[in-house]
Amino acid sequence: MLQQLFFGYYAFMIIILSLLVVTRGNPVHSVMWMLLLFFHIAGLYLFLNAEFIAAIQVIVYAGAILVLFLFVVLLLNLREELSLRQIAGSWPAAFFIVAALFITVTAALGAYVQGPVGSYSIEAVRSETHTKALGRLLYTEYLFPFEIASLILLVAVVGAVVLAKRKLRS
Amino acid sequence: MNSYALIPFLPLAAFVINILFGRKYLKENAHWVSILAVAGSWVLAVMALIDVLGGNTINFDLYTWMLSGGFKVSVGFLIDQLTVVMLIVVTTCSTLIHIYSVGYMHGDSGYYRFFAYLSLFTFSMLMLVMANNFLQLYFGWEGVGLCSYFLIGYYFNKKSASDAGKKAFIVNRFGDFGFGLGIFVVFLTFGTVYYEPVFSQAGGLAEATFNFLGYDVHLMTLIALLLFCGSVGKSAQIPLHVWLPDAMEGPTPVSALIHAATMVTAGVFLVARCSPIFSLSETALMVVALTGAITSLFAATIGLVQNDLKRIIAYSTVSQLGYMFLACGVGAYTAGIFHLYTHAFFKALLFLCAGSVMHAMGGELDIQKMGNLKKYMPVTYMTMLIASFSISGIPGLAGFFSKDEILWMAYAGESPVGKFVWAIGTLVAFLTAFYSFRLIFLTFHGKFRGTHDQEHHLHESPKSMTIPLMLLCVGAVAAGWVGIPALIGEKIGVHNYIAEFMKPVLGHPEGHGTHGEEMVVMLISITVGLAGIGLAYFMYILRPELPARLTQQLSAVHRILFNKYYVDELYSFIIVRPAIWTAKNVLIGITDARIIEAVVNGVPSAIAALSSGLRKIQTGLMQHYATIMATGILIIVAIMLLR
Amino acid sequence: MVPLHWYLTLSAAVFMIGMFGFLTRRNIIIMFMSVELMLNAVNISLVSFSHYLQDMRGHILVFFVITVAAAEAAIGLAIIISLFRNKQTAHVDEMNEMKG
Amino acid sequence: MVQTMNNTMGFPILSMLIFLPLVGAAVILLLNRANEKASKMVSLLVSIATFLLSLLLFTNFDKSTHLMQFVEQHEWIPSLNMTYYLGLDGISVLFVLLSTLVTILCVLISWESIKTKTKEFFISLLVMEGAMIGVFCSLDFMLFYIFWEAMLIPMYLLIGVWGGPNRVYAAVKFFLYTLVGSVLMLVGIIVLYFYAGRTFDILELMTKAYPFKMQLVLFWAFFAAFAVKVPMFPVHTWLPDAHTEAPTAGSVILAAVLIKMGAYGFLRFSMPLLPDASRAMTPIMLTLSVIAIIYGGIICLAQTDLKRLIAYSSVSHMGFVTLGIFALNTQGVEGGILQMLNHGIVTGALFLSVGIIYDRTHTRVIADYGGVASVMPIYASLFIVFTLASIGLPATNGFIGEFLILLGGFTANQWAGVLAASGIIIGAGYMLWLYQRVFFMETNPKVAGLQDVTMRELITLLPMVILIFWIGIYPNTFLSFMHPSVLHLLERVNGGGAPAVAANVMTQILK
Repeated sequence: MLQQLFFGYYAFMIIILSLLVVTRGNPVHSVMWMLLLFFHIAGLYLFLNAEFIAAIQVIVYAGAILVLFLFVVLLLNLREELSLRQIAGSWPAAFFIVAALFITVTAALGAYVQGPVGSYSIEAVRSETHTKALGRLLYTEYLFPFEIASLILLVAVVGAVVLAKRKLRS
Repeated sequence: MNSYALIPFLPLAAFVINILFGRKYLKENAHWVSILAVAGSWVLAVMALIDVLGGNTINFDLYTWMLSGGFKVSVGFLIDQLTVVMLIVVTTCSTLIHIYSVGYMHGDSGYYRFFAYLSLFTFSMLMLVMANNFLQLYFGWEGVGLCSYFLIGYYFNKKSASDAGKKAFIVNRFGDFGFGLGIFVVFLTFGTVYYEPVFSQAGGLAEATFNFLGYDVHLMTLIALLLFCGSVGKSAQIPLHVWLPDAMEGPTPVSALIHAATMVTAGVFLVARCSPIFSLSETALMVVALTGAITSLFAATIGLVQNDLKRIIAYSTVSQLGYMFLACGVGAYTAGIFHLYTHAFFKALLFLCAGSVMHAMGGELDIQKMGNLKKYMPVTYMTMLIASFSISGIPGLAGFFSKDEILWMAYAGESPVGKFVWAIGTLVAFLTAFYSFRLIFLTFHGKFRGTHDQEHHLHESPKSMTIPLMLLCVGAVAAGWVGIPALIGEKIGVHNYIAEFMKPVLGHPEGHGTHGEEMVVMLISITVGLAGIGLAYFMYILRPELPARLTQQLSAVHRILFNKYYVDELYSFIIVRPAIWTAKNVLIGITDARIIEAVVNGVPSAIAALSSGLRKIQTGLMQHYATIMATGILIIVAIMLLR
Repeated sequence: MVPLHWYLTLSAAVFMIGMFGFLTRRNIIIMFMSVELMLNAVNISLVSFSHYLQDMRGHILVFFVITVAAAEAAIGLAIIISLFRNKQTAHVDEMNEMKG
Repeated sequence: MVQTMNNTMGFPILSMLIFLPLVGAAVILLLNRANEKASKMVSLLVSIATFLLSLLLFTNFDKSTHLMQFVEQHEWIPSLNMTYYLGLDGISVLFVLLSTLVTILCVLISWESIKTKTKEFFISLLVMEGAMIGVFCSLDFMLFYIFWEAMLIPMYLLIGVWGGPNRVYAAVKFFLYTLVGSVLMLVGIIVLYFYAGRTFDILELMTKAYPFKMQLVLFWAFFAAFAVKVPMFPVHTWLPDAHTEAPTAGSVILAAVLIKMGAYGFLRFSMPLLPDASRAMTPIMLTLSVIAIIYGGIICLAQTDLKRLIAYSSVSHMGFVTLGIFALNTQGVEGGILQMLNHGIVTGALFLSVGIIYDRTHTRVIADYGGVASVMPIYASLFIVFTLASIGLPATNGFIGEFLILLGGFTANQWAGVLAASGIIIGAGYMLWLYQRVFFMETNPKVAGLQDVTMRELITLLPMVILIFWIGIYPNTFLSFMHPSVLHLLERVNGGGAPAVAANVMTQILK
């Protein structure tokens, strides 16, 4: 019961916050609401026994990505834009599509059949700690993708610098 | 290898040497190579004559030329009575004309080129007459055509000369078209193109029919007529005679060698060579006879009014070639070949004399501007006079015997059109004598009508030119003595040697007439010859003002004759211009541009139109794309769910 | 016990909200945030699947998603900056270079 | 496995022929751009080496068999049963030789006329050579298709980069035309692949029998590819544009080798794979051939552009080739193959010659010429040889080919033979008229004082002259390569029955 209550709170907040994020006119507000949203999602992760994921959700998303967003928003002078219409005129069509998609997707959930469970039971993870279990998998079985991920980040860093750099007038 | 194979290859070697080294090294000495080569061929030809007179026929293959499936053909030589006569004619004329050219072409910038072509021509002509199969004949046939093209267009900077060369080649191609088809039919029928099996099998197929283009036609008639197409082209018979007068654009020795003595007679040679086939088709023979007769009359009438020295002789050649065909057409192949042989001498002589006159007149050809040349050029005058007597059929000279033989055979032969062509032949004999002497009188008699400058330069030609004239003159007088008809021969104790000689190849039909009739025919032909000369004398010596008056009174006739019956204009109107017009306006303008290109360019245009419609969907707005993508996802998910 | 359905429904809802934002908002920064929202929605379902199936691989995937999201944010925002520099606007309506 | 002859050479000669030019191209790629001389020398040496290597084919070819020779087979993509399978028979061997020879001449003729992007030009040329040889050697259908398409790229570049003013249009037109055709062929190849049990082995495909309706469909699919290349009427309109705009070397390769591939395709694929359809379609093919002969000929009469005229004459001459091939008898097919060779030599030589004078005058308009014979006598005499070979004068190669074709054509269908023979008259007309307008008559001031052919140009043209007379005087050197292969081909096409030689009583009697 308590669990369901917790879930209810988080789910409600997440949805409300999501709606706020996409509907606020001023991007700064959106970013703020999103920050809150990410904390709630991190909470949900904890609830699902994923401490490490929850941590990086806060550190990377909330700490890094959102701050980046904030920087950008502040960097750009969007004052004039705020007076313009923020929502596309065709939003009813988009709403219809999204709603229909939601209905079909949730309808599909009924067909879900639980598959065989794996070896990482809650107890097993707890005894080993989540971070260690994740780390072991990541550095053994998923080493190669991990390396690629690092490469992607490197590329992103270089790319971001190249793109954002002001053109030197020669 | 048989040494007779060298007969054609000596001139070929001379050609190769001259064309490769002539321009840089031989230059003014180019003639030595050619003359030596052709003289060598002449010696070998005489040896071959002796051999054949001894009763041998030589037939050998040099190497296999083409081999494809059942089709095999070699380069090979057949030397029999007919070939050897041709060999003598060709090598003799060629040698003399080579020598003559040394003087005539002296100082010309293309000296080496001229001799190279002459040698190449001699080679081709010899290949033609010596072939032992149809394809090699065709080889020589086209080869001589090529040389004629080169030599007519020798002064290629002149538009008229290059036009004439091209015209000769293309008109001949029309004839060769038929000739080629004839060879195909021969191969399809006999499975071979060698003379020997073809001629020996021909008799067995005398009644056979052949399905040609959907029609069943008499096989031998078909083959004969197709081959005759080639003859018509090469020997300038109606309707393909148009090239020969224009061919006079070439240097005069060329006109003498190619367009009088040798190449143009190849058509007659072809008919004679294929006599076993022609003899099996009465229709074909009739066509040959009528074509020959009509051409000879046609050309003779044109010759009456022309003023160009060489063109008159050219029309006379066409006319005499018609005579030869007339002979072949009535089955008297020997007479045809005999006339070919005598004609080679007197006609070559006429041309060379004309060349000599031109030489003296500085290239002037209009006989209206000449006159009284006999005073300046006695040798030329005498030889030309004799040649004209010979062509007019004055008894004792070469032309008389051959012409008389033809007329008698036409009159007395078995041909259904014999009497008709005899009548035409006799008329032509009259016209020939007339225009020949019109030429003589206008050129050599009367008063000189050219410019003072020209008169000042008049001179007799150099020795290298006059000696061949005199040698040919001997031929023009004496060449006929080998074919003295029995009527006279019996009295003076000689045979008709040539008829006996040729009998194994060409047969020798006997005339169905009495000696009396033969005498009458002969007298008629002598009379008309003399009458023609007399009339010319009357009109151009006694009453020189008469021709102009006649021209005025008969201006319509004169205009038609003078313009050669407008045949050139007709061809231009019905063939040349429509072809080019079609090419320009229909094929390029409509088929290629409007139809094919319309389709080719139309497909891309249609795609372009379609895509310009489709591109309106491409708003460039990211959210539109995303929305469409979302719709797609919705549809896919929905489909997966409903399945 | 909270059934898996609930998580998945939540995930779907957040995803749809993100998609709606992406499709309708005209400010490119907010569109970008909508994309992050969608990624988070997916992460939720991945983590919950992982939990219910007692498998770590979902977490691994989330880890990578976050990595890619970080990279994407960096690049994407850099693009936005240079776009803004050229166009002086963050409105996507103005960005139709790809119009056919 | 269909029986073939082992490669007796002791080394993979065909692979070497294909890859030697490609290696040469790679070497040029590494050279310094500024050093144009070096890339020219390398391409010259490589092309000469390739030619010398190909001469070994000429000497070591076994003329007594129709089997494939110099065979090489290696696994390539086993999952699709594609193999790297090369071999030559009497039909293809001569074309390999022609390709290697022509490439040398193209390198020579481009020595000075190519002034921009020299390095790339010679790379394209060598890549082209490798692909061309590959097409003629392939015995695996997929390999063939790859080479077939690979040829398009360098050719497209040759026209599109180094061509005349309207080059892009011409290049795109050329590319699209041929691509549309070959895509249909690809579909045909795949159909055959599945029908015959997943094999691309051409020799094996030839042993199968296919239902008639399928043959018909495939015949037209292949027709699309091959007829465009030939080019047959009415898909010929790319040719004049491509020829006119291409640089000299491009025109030469196009004329000498590329358009042979269409006819080669008919011989190698359409006829043996689809014998019944080929027989059934003969009337249509003969009709199209005759139309091409006459149409191409007449259209030449109205051309004012040198290269365009020669291009249209190609249409006419290739009409003869297809006529011979679809006569389906020994003379026709052998004549057709020989005529392909002849056309390659003669038209190639004509384009080389036009290139030589174009380098001097930079005009292709016929009216800008006149009297060239008195300015450039050696050039004029070489050109007349090519002209005469083009109009099929005896003693030149053109005669042998055209005669055999007309003989075969006449045997197969009299109307076709007669109408095609009239093409010879037209041919003489336009070629001699061209010659007259360019070389004879008054010397046009625009050509006065031109330099006669240089030693390099003379060397470029001489091999063609020699071949013209060699084939014209002793064609058996070349015909003898074909006899067994052609016989075998015709047995297959004519259903193993009596080969369609002139069926007549007299042939029998005489034997």
